Amino acid sequence: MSSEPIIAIRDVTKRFPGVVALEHVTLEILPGELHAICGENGAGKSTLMKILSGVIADFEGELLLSGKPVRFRSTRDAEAAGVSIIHQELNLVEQLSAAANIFLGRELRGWLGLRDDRAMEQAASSLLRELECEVHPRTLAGELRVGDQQLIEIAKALSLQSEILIMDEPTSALTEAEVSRLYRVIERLRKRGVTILYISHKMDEVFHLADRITVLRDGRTVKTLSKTETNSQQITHLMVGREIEAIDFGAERQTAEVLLKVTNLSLPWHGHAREWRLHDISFELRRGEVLGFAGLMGAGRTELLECLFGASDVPPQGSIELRGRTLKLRHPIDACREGIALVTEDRKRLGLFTAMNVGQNISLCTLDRTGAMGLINSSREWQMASETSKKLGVKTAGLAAAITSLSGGNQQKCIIGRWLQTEPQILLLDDPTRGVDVGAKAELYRLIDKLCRDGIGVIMTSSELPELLTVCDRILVLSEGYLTGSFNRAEATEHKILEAATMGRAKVAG
Amino acid sequence: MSGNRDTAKSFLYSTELALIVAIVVVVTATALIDSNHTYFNKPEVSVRDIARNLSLLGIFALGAAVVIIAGGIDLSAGSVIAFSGTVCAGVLLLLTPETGPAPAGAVVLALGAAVLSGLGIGTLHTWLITAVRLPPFIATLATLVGLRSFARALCEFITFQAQGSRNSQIYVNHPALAYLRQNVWVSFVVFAVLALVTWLILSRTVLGRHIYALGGNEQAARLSGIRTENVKWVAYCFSALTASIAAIFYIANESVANPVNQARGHELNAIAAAVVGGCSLQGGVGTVSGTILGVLFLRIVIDAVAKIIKTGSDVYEGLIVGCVVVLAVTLTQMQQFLASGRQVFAGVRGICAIPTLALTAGLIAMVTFGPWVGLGVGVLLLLILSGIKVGELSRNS
Amino acid sequence: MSGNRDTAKSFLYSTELALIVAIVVVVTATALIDSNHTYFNKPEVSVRDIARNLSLLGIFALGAAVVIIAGGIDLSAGSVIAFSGTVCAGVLLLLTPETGPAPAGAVVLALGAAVLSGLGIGTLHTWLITAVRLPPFIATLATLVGLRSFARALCEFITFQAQGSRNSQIYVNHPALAYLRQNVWVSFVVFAVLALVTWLILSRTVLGRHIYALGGNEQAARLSGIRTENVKWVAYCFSALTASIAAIFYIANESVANPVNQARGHELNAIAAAVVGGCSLQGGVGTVSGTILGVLFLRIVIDAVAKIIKTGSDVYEGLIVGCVVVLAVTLTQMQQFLASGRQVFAGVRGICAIPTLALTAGLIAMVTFGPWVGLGVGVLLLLILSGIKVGELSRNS
Amino acid sequence: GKQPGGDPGTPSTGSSGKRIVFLINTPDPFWDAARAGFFAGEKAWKLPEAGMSVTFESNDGTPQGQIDKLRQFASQSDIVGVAISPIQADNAAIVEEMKNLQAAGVKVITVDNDVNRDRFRDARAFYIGTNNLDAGKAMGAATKAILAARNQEKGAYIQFVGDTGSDNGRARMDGVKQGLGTSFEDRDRMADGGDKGKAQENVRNALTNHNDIVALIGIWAYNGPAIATVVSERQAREQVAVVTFDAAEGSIEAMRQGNLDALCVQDPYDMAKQAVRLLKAMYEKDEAVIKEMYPNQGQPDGDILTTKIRIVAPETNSPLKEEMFDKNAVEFMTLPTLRQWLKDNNLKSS
Ligand SMILES: Nc1ncnc2c1ncn2[C@@H]1O[C@H](COP(=O)(O)OP(=O)(O)OP(=O)(O)O)[C@@H](O)[C@H]1O
Ligand SMILES: Nc1ncnc2c1ncn2[C@@H]1O[C@H](COP(=O)(O)OP(=O)(O)OP(=O)(O)O)[C@@H](O)[C@H]1O
Ligand SMILES: [Mg+2]
Ligand SMILES: [Mg+2]
Repeated sequence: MSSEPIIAIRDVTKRFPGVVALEHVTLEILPGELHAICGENGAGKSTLMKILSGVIADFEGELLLSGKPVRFRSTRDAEAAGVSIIHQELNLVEQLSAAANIFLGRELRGWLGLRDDRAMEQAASSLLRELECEVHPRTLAGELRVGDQQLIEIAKALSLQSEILIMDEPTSALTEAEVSRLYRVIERLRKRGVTILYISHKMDEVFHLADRITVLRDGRTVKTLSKTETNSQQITHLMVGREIEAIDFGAERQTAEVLLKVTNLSLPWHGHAREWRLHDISFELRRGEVLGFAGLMGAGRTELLECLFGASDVPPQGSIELRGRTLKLRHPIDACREGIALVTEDRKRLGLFTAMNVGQNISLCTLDRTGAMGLINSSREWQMASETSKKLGVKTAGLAAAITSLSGGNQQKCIIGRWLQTEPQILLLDDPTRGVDVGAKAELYRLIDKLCRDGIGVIMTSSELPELLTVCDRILVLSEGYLTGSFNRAEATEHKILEAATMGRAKVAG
Repeated sequence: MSGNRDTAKSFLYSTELALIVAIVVVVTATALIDSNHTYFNKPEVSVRDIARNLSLLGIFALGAAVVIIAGGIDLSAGSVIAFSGTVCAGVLLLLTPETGPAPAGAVVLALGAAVLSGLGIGTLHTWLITAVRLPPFIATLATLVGLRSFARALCEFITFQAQGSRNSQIYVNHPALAYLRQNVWVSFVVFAVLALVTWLILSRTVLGRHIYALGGNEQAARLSGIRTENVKWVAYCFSALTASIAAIFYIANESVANPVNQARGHELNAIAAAVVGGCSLQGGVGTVSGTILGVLFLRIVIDAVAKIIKTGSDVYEGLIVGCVVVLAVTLTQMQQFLASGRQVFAGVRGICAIPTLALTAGLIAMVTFGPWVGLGVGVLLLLILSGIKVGELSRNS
Repeated sequence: MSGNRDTAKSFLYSTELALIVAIVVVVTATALIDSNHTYFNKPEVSVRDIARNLSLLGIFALGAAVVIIAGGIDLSAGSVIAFSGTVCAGVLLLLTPETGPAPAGAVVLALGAAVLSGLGIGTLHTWLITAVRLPPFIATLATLVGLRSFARALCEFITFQAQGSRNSQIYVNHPALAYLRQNVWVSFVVFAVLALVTWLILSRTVLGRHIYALGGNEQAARLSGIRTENVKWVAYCFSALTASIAAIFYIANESVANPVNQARGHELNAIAAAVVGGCSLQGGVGTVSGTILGVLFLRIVIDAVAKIIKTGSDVYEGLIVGCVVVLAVTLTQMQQFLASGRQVFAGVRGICAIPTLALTAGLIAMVTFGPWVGLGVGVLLLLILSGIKVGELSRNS
Repeated sequence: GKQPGGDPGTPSTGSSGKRIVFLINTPDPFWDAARAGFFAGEKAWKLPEAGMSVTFESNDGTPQGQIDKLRQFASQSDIVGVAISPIQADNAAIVEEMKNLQAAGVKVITVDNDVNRDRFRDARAFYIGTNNLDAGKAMGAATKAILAARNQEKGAYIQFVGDTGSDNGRARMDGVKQGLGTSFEDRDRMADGGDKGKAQENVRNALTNHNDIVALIGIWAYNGPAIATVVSERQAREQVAVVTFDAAEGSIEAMRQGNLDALCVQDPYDMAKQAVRLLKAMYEKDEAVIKEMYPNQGQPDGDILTTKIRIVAPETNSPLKEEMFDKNAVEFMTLPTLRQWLKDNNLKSS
């Protein structure tokens, strides 16, 4: 590693009102390497990348690109200098086509400087082919599945042909199949000599891809190590600052009587080729059991949980029985009354109330328990909320703090706390650890384990198989809305599950 | 935000404080500049006049605020006032005997009819928004246009039934309404009570919290087991209800139900007041206290204009209200603004904005105080703003 | 959606088709019902009248549409018209010699001034929205209130300078403007050209793509390196510009610049037309063709009302426009509505909505066609809707 | 010419001394003329010497506007006299505020529009203006003569007005109806709410919808130009007679071009001028002047000063003749005379 760094970050500091996101960060990226950045939620990874890619223009410290000091005023400058980024959050215009999104801001011009849509569509389709993604460049981004949307983002970054590519948690919304595709793309890029900065909370990815790993904690660079001289334990230790002992979940956990019985659940999908979002699904959930749902992106896991929660906008067919009683769930409130709770997939969009403070976010579902006749007893509300946040160990400046000031993991804890306050019998977790760092993950696992021991049933989905394998007693596999497999802890392996997940409707039907 | 537990610190930066300061400033300024010093010489009169207008606007500004907090918008208030007013006066007219005023029962019926019409309109809005899925802006825009003309048709119909001739307004001379007109305290008490109730609901009840939740994030609210559609129902009914209560005082005050132009455009004053009072059109943010102060501020300013500019003040009223709204909203966002070191005149846009602003200010000064003052103001502002721009440029490089 | 890729299929479900059908229906209905069958007997007159109003509203409806597609809203059009009109007439007045009409140069200057004022206002809006960070609704609400009063003050100032007496309006009888008034084709051509240009920009240029992107997802647009603030600048300037062009035709048509109530409230017609034409207030969605059809539809309906209800039609105009807007927007969303098996009268809310709707319809029928018809309509509707409700209940359980 | 005594109507931040205020009902060129007359009155009756000044208040065309204005006046100690043109004769609230003003020692008179004389006569001391009903009758007679000259003995006519409910509008329209007699049908009274574009639309619709129209009658000032514009646009000049109230700039122009058959003009300039004189006299308790203006004060309708109305005909080939109208109520003149008079008083309209 003697060649001079292509990127050099010299004690960069970034302050946001209230928080110091980065503090004297110094970091060097060598040309052609894949450099992974690790850190807890809120460590400052995305902020650093935003500075590198010109999204954040005002910061202290200096930035050198292959020796020359640069200061990006906008993303345009960064792109001109050959830096492109895939942001952590999806940034697509749903009303525009895939091609339009890929070339947004860099539209190809043709005759008289008019827009040349055809050229863009051709270029887009070739890019998508490179990503092994069979989306027609004219389909509107809004009609795509989350996974494909993520791939559009990647294609967009690739279309720049820039020699520095930043990927901020590109796989957080992808499942194994798509991830492995992404790996192949990355391989090709590296052959092309592209320098890649890669952020992920998934250790296996980091160690599969990275040459060197830099760990950030609380906005400071802790250490930069080359993959060969370290292991995931050490990295996580550096990230969290303490040991995370891998305890064996579910050991001697007793599953009791049947809590929930779902038979022939089907969810029609109006005006779509695949006329069922979910088709003929039957399963049971016992007390003290963690039931996992695996599947590729768009397999229908979210829809399933929504059905169980009465939140699907079309009423499902089939029967849902709770303790032998058939439920009629028309609205989430019905499910709440029956003691069912759902922690939604998309925290920002479906969970948080950004205008409310931490306490109010936690207490929202249990307000009527604080006082009588629809009145709120503030002190009681606050007391309940503080108990919950203590129990879950939410790291916050106080209940009156803005929810947006918390890191992803802690926000997630608040939402889980919101539902635990309703003392549910069944807890539905839709991808609860998306974008949550290892430390917080471990705590969530422990929490789930504890809840089961207290005798509630948990159904969870996840885009990470290892997670399901560690946490779940049983794993059911969905594929294109069909139930294609069921394994208990003993027999479940990644291979079997992936096989079932990719089986698809054809094989089931035939 | 959501009304409860304002700590001392958060109050320091709150819209409320900014408004209180602004109000005090305006009042003292008026008291001093006004050559008659009416505020000193005839305090009771001034207070009464302001109180009257305050309550009249305030009553339905509360409704506007609730809808805005719930993440919606209600453009129809003005027309609802015209409509409910016509209903009220119409019922009264139909129940008035040949000789003498209508019996007490008739008055009660009339008021009841007005209130009911309000609730009906609220329900209609909710239906259009939740069942037909119209955007609130469109639904209430449609009623804004529709209800007024409906009220006119109704007015002609009723007067034809009662008096045999189609009239475009209905006079109300019933002693009860005259009493409302002559006793400002009634409308003020009604306003105070409504405000108190609204404050209670918003900051002390589950329903109130649900309103904030709905405004803050509708999907999340639904997934938290909130019957969002019913909450909307409450919000829009409340808004229309307050408007129809205001309608009663409107017709009492003008002693006529005049669907053609009664309260025309007043919905915008209400919305402006709510926004000045810190309600965010994104929803989920806003307080009753802020709204009340917003209304008070608006009325105080209008009163000040009338007191200071003695002649043709109404020509300038709109202009000044417009500027004030901008300034107020800007003021309440000042400290965020300063915190983020944003440029005021960024790029070419900024360069074009400078002469525009200077020209505007200059013209305003010119038409108000004559050509030379105008020229002076314009040039001065041009220099100042250019100075700022230069400063920003140098600061940047 | 975004203007490109209109395949035959997507057209089948498009707003455009729905509107074309609706327009044809209304026109034929009018032609038949209208007792003097004006559409048959005096086609050229009818066409000219409709063309005149179509272009007048259409010109600034295009501006409204662009702003809406860009994810904003412009409430100020009506006041911009009043203001630019006053500027235009004012300049002309100041340049008119004692004897005889003003020279051609003066006219050019006047028109130029009007257009410039429009661009200035657009810049002002952009500055308020991007630099001061006001929500577009508030920024343009402030100018809606402010500009009209500004225009009045300006009018009095100018007339005083020119004529020595303060007048509330400026009378324009310059042959050039008279020519505009007498030759509808001019305004129509201007409208057509503007529409063509707008269409080109929106659906064939990069700028247009950026406007849709801005409206669809502002953050994504910014992160894609689009200078969103400049795109906003274009949008708001275009809106104000179209309004000031419309202003020229307004004063030409009315042969007077009348800041007090010229084009008052017309901004809402423009917005309504755009929305009826398929522009979504969420932004990112809308087409020029749709907007044009929306305007045409609105004007056709108003014309139909006047032709069918011969006497006192102006009373009902608003009512019918309101209903039409609701129906049109509903119609264009029909197939989504049918796709999702949603209930029309869900829950208690629905039960309350039914009598409200019946009552409303009944009252409307009553004031239009007399008590008995009204009663009939009301009862009938009540029964039908209750039937629907029963159906839904049974379908559910 | 700008009159000395400063630029009238600029927002003066309060002048020392006493003020006489004129409050109109709704902004209109008609009142621009009145404003000129009002300030002419200030000069003519030497108010500055008496330590007095006049101010001219506009109003947004709503009762609420007038009520608020009157309240403002009541709260301002320097106002000694108010001349108001009530927007609604039967509006009890406006009357109340007028009475409050009187109670506070402020002199109140009505101009052009009066309160309902049967119920609220005591709300003002005097009235200056034209009798709109009589004006309407004269107008009707004139129209009848014009139609006769076009040898049309019967048919339907349409009247155009801002607000069919306004009192001056109603009075004028009823007057016209009486003046035209029963052989002509009052087909429709179309309101435009003060929107001049709408006013034109109304005329267009009238011409398309009714084929048997013989006369179009403008009731409010701006209706005249609106009618003339559309009639010439539709080449309907042979079909209909066009007459209108007031002499808006547009109406004068239209008559000059032969698109208008008759104007019925009031004299707001003189009304306002007289109002200043009267209020000054009342404030100074100058009984002589009051006596001169209201000779038979105390007798029924002794508190009413009716200024003459003028019937204006085009200079050439008009069937209207001076002897058609009674001398002491109507002043007959031709267009050039009127324009000369306007020029002399630096007016654009009347
Ligand atoms: N726009 C902003 N305004 C205020 N604070 C911010 C903003 N963006 C980030 N922060 C704060 O800066 C810190 C770093 O945020 P950042 O997003 O970089 O963390 P991260 O490492 O990306 O976390 P995650 O792994 O969850 O993405 C956090 O405390 C966050 O709350
Ligand atoms: N709003 C929507 N509009 C159209 N299709 C949708 C929508 N939401 C989900 N789908 C489709 O429904 C199917 C199931 O989607 P869903 O998000 O439930 O998959 P999933 O298994 O939950 O994947 P993940 O939870 O990882 O996103 C997918 O084909 C998806 O494209
Ligand atoms: Mg991040
Ligand atoms: Mg999902």
